[in-house]
Amino acid sequence: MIKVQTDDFDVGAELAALSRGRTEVGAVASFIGLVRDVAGPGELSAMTLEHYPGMTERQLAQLEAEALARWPLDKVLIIHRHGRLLPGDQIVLCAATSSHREAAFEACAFLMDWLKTRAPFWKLEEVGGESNWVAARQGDDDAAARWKTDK
Amino acid sequence: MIKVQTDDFDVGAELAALSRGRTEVGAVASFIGLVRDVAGPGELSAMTLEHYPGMTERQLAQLEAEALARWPLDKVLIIHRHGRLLPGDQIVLCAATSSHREAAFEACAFLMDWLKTRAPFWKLEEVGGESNWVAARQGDDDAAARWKTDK
Amino acid sequence: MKVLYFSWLRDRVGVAEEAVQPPGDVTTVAELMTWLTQQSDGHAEAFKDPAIVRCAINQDYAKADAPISAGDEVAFFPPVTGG
Amino acid sequence: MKVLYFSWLRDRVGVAEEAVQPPGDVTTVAELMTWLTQQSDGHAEAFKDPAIVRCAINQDYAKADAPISAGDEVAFFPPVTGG
Repeated sequence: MIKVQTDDFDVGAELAALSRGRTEVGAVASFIGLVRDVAGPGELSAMTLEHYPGMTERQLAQLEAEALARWPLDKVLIIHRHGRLLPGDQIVLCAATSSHREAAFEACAFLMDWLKTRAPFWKLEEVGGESNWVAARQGDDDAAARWKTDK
Repeated sequence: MIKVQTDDFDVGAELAALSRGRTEVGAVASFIGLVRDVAGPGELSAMTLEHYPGMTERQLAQLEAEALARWPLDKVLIIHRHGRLLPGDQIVLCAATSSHREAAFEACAFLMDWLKTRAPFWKLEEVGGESNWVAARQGDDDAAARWKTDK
Repeated sequence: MKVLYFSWLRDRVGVAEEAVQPPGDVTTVAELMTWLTQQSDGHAEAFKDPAIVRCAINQDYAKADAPISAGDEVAFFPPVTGG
Repeated sequence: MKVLYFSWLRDRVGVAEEAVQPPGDVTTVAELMTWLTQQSDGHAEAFKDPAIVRCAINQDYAKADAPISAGDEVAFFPPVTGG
């Protein structure tokens, strides 16, 4: 399931919904991304996430389908917020459920790596009264690249 | 933080507490283990988790310390229940927080792999009126072994 | 053809979206970028380093040599930084 | 010396805990297992395949050649199945 929204999300409720009534599922791996107060040039006061409506949902749905095809999963969840967020705010929740914990863990890491390099979001950081677009990290490309050859 | 208890736990509240006020932490990786209704010989009606009081806490605390030493983490959480549980019930919650998502993911997988092979818990499954002790999985030993050489 | 700009490409071009009608010999993403560069100083600034500009055609990623058609939605943006 | 049993080892021995006083030549985990085997049919059944029995001394894992002392808490159990 894919959700792109400005509203915050309830991690406990979202994860519980994912496994409710699915008693053959024993493993729920998840990842929560939070706004950090540490920016390149100093202390971050806020961050605005811009996105490309339509393309975001499309790319995340492809990501979900790819994870479901590669690992023996029961369900996949991706929630990504956009708009203005403050340090400590939740940005993203990824989760994968499976009867195999290795599959759940790997799929969840895969979702985050690919989301970082493929989902059309751009972060604008507010630091000391100035606003700066965040540059992409080479490390994120490297992390995503490992899924091209590895299973 | 280590908790060994019979009571259920609130995943959302536990994970929120882990990162509250820690705005330099951007990554929260977690794993929830649930009771599956699939047992070896048939459909499971309940499961009782026995443990070794004292040793369990001691082993989990060592596991926490090892994870904190190996990865740049902010915090580690392990909650493990014991007693009689029903299909769909939560058994275990592992979580690791960090400013690096790779560290959070790896540490969380490490915690689960080692917990499976080192924490003194034993599962007694109730299937069709009979009770059977669950045999250890070779796969769990293999999963834990990878942390002996890899970083 | 509808062209969209995001992040600092939008800041430089000055608009989030525009309808363009490039000449018939503009048939690929790379050719469209070159043509757009000539439309204003803002466009020139946005596309001055084409290697760091990403493109999507109809909401799927597209490379520089991908063909474009009159009815397409073509988007330009920097490498993404979500998650 | 306090000896604890868990899971099916406890079921077979018949008690969860017992105080034992093995003779002075019983100085290692392996020797204690051999000595315990002789204490009852239940003990013999519990330890009939020593290779699948795990041991902890004072709540830390111990191998078969680990030394034991009179004041120790020694626990025997099958491979763990938590998580």
